[in-house]
Amino acid sequence: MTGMIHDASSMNALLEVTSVSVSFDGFRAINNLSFQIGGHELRAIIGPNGAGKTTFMDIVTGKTRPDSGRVRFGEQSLDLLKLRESDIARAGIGRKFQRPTVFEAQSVFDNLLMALKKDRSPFAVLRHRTGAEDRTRIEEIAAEVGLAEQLHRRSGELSHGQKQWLEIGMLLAQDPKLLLVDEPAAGMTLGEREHTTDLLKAAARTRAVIVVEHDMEFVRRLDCQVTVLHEGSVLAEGSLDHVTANPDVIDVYLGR
Amino acid sequence: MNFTTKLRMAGVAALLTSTLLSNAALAEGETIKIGVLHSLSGTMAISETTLKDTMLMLIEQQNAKGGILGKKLEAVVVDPASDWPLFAEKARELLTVDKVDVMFGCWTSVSRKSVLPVIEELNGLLFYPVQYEGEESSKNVFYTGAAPNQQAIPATDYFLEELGVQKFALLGTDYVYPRTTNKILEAYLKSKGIPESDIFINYTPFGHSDWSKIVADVVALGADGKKVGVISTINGDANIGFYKELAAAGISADDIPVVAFSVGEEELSGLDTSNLVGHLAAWNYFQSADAPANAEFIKEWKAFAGEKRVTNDPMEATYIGFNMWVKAVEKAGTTDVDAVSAAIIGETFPNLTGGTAEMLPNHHLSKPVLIGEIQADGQFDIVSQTEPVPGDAWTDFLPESKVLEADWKDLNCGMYNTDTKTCVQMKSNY
Amino acid sequence: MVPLMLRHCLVLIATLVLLSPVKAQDSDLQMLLQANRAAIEKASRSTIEPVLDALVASKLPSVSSFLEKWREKEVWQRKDDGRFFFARPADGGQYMLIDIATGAEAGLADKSAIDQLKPNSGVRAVIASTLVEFQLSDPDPLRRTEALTALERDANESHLEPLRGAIESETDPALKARKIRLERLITIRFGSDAARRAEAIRSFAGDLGVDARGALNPLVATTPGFAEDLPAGVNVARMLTPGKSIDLDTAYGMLVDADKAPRVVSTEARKQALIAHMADGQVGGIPVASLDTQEARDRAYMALVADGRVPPLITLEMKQAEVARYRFYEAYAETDPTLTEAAEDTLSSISLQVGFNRFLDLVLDGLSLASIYFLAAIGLAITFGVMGVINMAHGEFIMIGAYTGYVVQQFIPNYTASILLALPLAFAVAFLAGVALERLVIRHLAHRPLETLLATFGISIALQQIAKNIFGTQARPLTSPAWLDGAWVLNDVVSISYIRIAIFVLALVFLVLLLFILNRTRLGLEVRAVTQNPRMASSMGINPDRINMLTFGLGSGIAGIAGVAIGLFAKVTSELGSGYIVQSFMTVVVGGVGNIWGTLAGASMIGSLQKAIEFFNPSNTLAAQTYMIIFIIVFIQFRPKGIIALKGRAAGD
Amino acid sequence: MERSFLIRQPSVLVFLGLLALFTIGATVLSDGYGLGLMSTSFVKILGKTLCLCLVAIAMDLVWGYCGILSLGHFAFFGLGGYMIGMWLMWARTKDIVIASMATAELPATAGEIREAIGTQIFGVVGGSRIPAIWAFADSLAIQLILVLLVPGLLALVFGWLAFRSRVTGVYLSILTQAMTLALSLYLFQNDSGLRGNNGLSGLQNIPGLTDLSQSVISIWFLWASALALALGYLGTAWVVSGKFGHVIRAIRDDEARIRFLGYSVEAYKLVVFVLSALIAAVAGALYYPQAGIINPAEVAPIASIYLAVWVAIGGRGRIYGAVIGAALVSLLSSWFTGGQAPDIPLGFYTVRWVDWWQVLLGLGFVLVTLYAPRGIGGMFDRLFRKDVS
Repeated sequence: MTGMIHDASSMNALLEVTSVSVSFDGFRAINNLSFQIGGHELRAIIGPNGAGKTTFMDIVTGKTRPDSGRVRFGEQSLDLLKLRESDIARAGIGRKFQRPTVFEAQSVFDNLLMALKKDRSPFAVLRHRTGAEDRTRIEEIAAEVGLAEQLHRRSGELSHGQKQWLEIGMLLAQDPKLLLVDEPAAGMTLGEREHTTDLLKAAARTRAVIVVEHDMEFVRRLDCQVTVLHEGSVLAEGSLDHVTANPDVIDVYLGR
Repeated sequence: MNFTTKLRMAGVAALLTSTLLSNAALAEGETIKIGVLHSLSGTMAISETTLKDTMLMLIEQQNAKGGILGKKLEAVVVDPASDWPLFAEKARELLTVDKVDVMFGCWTSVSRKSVLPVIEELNGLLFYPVQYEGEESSKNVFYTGAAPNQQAIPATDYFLEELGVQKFALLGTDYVYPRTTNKILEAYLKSKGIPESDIFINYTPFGHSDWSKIVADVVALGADGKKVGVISTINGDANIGFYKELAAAGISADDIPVVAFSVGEEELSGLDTSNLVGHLAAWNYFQSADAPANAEFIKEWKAFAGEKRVTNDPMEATYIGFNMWVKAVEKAGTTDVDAVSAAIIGETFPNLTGGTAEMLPNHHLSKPVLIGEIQADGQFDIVSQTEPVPGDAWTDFLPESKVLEADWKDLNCGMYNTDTKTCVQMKSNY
Repeated sequence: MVPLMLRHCLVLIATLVLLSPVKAQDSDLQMLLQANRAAIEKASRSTIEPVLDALVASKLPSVSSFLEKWREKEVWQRKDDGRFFFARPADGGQYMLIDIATGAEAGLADKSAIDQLKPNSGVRAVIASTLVEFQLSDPDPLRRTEALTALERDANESHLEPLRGAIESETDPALKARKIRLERLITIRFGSDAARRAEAIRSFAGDLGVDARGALNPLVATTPGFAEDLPAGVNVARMLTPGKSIDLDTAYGMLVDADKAPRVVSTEARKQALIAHMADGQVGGIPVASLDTQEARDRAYMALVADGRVPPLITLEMKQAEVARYRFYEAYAETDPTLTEAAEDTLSSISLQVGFNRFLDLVLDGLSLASIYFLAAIGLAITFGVMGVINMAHGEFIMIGAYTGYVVQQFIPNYTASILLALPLAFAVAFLAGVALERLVIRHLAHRPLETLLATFGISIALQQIAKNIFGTQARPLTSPAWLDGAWVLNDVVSISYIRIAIFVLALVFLVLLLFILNRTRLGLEVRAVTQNPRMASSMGINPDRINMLTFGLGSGIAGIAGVAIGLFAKVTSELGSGYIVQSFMTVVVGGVGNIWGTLAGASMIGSLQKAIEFFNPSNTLAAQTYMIIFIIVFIQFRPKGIIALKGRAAGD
Repeated sequence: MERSFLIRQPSVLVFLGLLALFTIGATVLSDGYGLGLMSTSFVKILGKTLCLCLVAIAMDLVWGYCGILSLGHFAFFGLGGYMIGMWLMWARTKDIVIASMATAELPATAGEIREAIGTQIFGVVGGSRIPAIWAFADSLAIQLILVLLVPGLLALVFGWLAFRSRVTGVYLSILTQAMTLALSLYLFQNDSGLRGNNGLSGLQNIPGLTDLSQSVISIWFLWASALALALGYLGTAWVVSGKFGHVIRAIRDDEARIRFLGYSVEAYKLVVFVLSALIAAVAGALYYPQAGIINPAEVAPIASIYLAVWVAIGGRGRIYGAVIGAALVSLLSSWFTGGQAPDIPLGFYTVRWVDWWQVLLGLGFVLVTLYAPRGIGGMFDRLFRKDVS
């Protein structure tokens, strides 16, 4: 077993992934992976292409079912493998995709409205009236992610970075206990990156955030624990300096 | 027209309205209008287009003779597109917008049933030219095709008496005509001493093409040593696959004869008949009928529609119906529906096959029944011709219908119960 | 049979008596015919036999040739004097008459002056059966075959001896075998020696022929009967217990029919009785106006019964009591128990064989249907499966192929040549149509699969109507060459038509061909590359537009060929294709998209399942189709990706 | 429904106004209540067209808004028609039967009346036994409930199965087509108990209203259809304008994404599918008494494909688009098949519209899909520079 380094929060982990494996057509995308994260933690996951980062997120969010292993979440230790995507999301796991996926035909406001933490059953939604409280909350979030001015624009018209922020905003609106963020900084200008870093750091104050990122500079700026994935398993874990000093990691990144 | 101009601005719907309006205004012209209500598109176009052409030819001929009552005839052709509700819609349009004096049309029973309430409500007049299952007689419809006793029963008699068939396979397309006909035949066969176990019934969908299993089932019927015969009410295209499979299975008409009620010259023109020689069809008319009137009719038809076209039974029914209507109008001196309906009962007209058809008080014709054997050239060799048989609206072989009678002359009722001596209903139940 | 013989003799005497008034120059045959003129003119199966017997009994040499000509509808009758002739067409629409006895020419006649005798097939069968004795030992093997065919259709007791006599002298081994078999069959039915009959019966053990069962089944046919005590001489098949093996009502009905028990008073009869006994607005003390329930009517009727004015109702107990007085049984018509026992044994051995063979036949039917579905769907599997294009006009490509076949046959009358030409031509025409469709429409709708569905639906209605405008609404003939006529007959139960075999072979050829093209050729490689990753493929120098065009053309072309095949066994109309489109889509979806093996699996499953459902519900083919579709809907719920699921772009992710 | 909803959706008010104008206009021109300038047959065509517009709205809701291309919606439409048709036939026949039995010697029993009704209704298909599904045909109230219940249940069961196993896109389309094909094949059988191919006929004669002329009844139905369309339009507009509307559009645009927001896509689809089936059923129940006959061909797959095409031509994702498409295509068909369009003689060939109009229609579909993917409604939007999602 790799990943022997545990911090204090691991005692009452929010997410606990144990010995998970999955393979596609004979290719082992995740190989006996175990991973934990505490309630208020920011964690970066790095690793070369094909290391299983996205698959890992797919498993946590219910998109992919692992062949074996356990995934537990929250205080009640929910078995995520038994839940559907929408149930997992409602249980408090939010996800941001690598390519910004917002509903481009709808306005920023409407995107946030849909994400707002509310009863999600069809009949409740049918009866839903957007009240002043909701508006205030949406405006707050928009302000937080820097889209206050764009609230009534069609989200398809936003710039790439703005879409990323909108998506983060949607995550915040869901008020999840765990945030999974896939390459938030891709395609962003330097200024935008800084803003994104601040957003994620702020978010991690009240919840757990897992960031998957390629860009080492960005990870450094996050200033958090890092987990290195390789060939579907955890190769190393610790501070960025710690893992970058690990010969295995150097080997993987620079070697072959 | 100012009014119309305003309407035009309201859009497409109004545009259509205005067309209808102007048509309505023209309707009181100097012509006698004849509605032709046959599908020109959709599945039934295959059969019905021919009848539309027949009507156009007959109208052209009548106009060449000077029309009727000094007026020219004008055909109003509509296309109900094999869509049954559309038949009702078009019939209403013909009667109220085009104000036609008479309609010739429909092929399938369901289309007739769709039109019935409309013509009864608006007191229209329809000539229906196709063989059908009977069990109907409307004040406003004249049935010039065969009722079951003018086709199915004589054909079954022929099977029983001439061919010695002991076991029957009743194969039909799953719709009303085969269902009702087979029900009548079942009762008839039982009355002739054929046990129920010797009657095999199968229904297939329209346009069915996969016949191998059914043909095998029919062959297997012969296993108890009785002579098997097939009575086919298979409709339209499906026949082609059926006969092809029959031929492939090497079943000759001498082994298992097939008599069909829906296969005529037109249907045979769609396939190679060399393997079907000897199979039978029962109709009131065959193109091969040897009579001067027929020769003349065929000549005119080929000149009108093309050398390759054939004639068939519904065409003769249309021809008789049209000519009877012409005679009745001339006799009544008007095209008024009630006057014509009264005048046409008892009217006669020569059949194309020789002899005379007569319009009976139950709105059906008396016509001879012909049985023909298929020949290699796609024509029929007539092997049996009866004396004229009066068409029976309500069959005598079903207990519920046995007591019923239709008589529009004396009883003035289409569904008269001879037991209770009451008119069950004035209008048809559709 | 004796009375029949007597009748024949009487007819013969009558004929001889009638001979004298006929003109002197007439031959004996003509005279004999004239004597029976009415029966011959209006020949009917039920009346013709005495005439034929008279002809045979006359022993005139020209009888057999006359009968043959008569059967072939080659006998004519002169209208003015009613004399019979053979005739052959001569110049100027006239006919040369030929004397029936001498074969000499007897002068020309206008067609209007003579009538052709058209014996119907019932009469022809009787004539053929009469001809049997003339033909059984005829030197011409064709005539002997004819005689045997006639015997197979319709034999009687009188044929047994001549047939037995003709076996020994038979030289053709095939005909000899047929004669021997026939002899055994006729012995079963008409033989007089019980031992010989039993032997013949046993000899058919395991025989699959319909004729064998046809001879055996009448022996074991039973009729129900009853008696107070079993009478002697009745060959009882089994005893019937009322209420168990026979319905109580049926049993009671038998008693009623034999006047052994009073008739049950039906509801209707009771109603009529009430009407008959109406007086002063009431019946049996109950006002008529309140007789609007069955219960009130029953009370009124019982009141009448109490007065003894109507027959009492028959209660269940009364029925049971009556029935209990008798013993019910099923009896064989054949009185000799050894024969019925032999027949039962033989039939049970046959029925096992028949069951197995019927299953085999069903499998063949299923395979055949599957191959048709496969052919219809395979083109779709390519366009839909590989390219993800929903082509609603696929059915119309099938139609185009069929019409191409029809047009080719208009120019090339030789059916073999025309079919051989029609196949590649149908491919070419449909290929071009497909390429045109791809370039003009589908290319512009890339990645909008649902919209291609709508656009191609538009194409579909337009093409159908155009076909109607060109070819008319009537079905057109597409005739298979003579060598595809008929069926491959394994036995009387298992057979399959050659056309279906040809379609099956065609389907196999296409399966192999497509597998080859997709897996072993450059085109196939490129197709797969474009399917899996179009961007990568184009960067490798593959032109995806060209590949899509070719793929679509290929799929359409195959549909065209399927059209020729379907036209051959069914019909050619403008709606030919639309009948296959939904089925084809279901075949592809059930099998698994993007995979030829999947389509094969889908077609096999649908074909065999449909036949299986038809087997359990033989009288309603429509129901079989309904259940089939419902099954497919449910099946898709459990295997949404079909039998053989693929991953990747083609799988629709 | 609050005021703000209508203010935010001015097009709804415009539509309702136009519909009211149209209905009043037709009434004024009609034979039954007005100047007699419009024939009853045309009033019926208009009434039926309104029903088709309503089913097109149902289609738009499920396809245009929620992205489920159902090619089987006429199954629900037809079932609605069948359910009301059963009562219409039964009640009408019962009146006839009771009238004809009034003169009999004995007063008729309930059983005799039933039997006679059976003979009258099913005699034509060679039967007289009353199938079990006609158990409630005597009661208008129950049949009206069944108008909603039967199609609703079918939609619920089918939808639940299909959405649960995540059949989407083209697969779902083909499956819905199979559903309606199975239904039509089932109804085609005489054994189905709904009179096989003959279907239910004479539905235009409303029991109890036999003294009224069709010109009056047609206006009643026109109003009923207009009312249903108005309610359907209003209801659909309300549903799609709120948060629910945003969610189902999000499902249409990116099903997976909305799932990760915690919405149960299957439940939403099911709600939309059933809702739209119910609207279709109501439309059918109003349509067939005007058409006069319903038979299995009505639910054949092709009808439902046409429905999709109407919506596509009108422009999906906008309710008025569905209305425009349905009205335009069905009125045009009616005109071209009516023999009113003049033939065009070209000398060597005479173009007859009956022959060529289907070709034009087909090519029209192609052109619209190719060059006007947003349909006629889309052109409207461009005209008014409106930005509609």
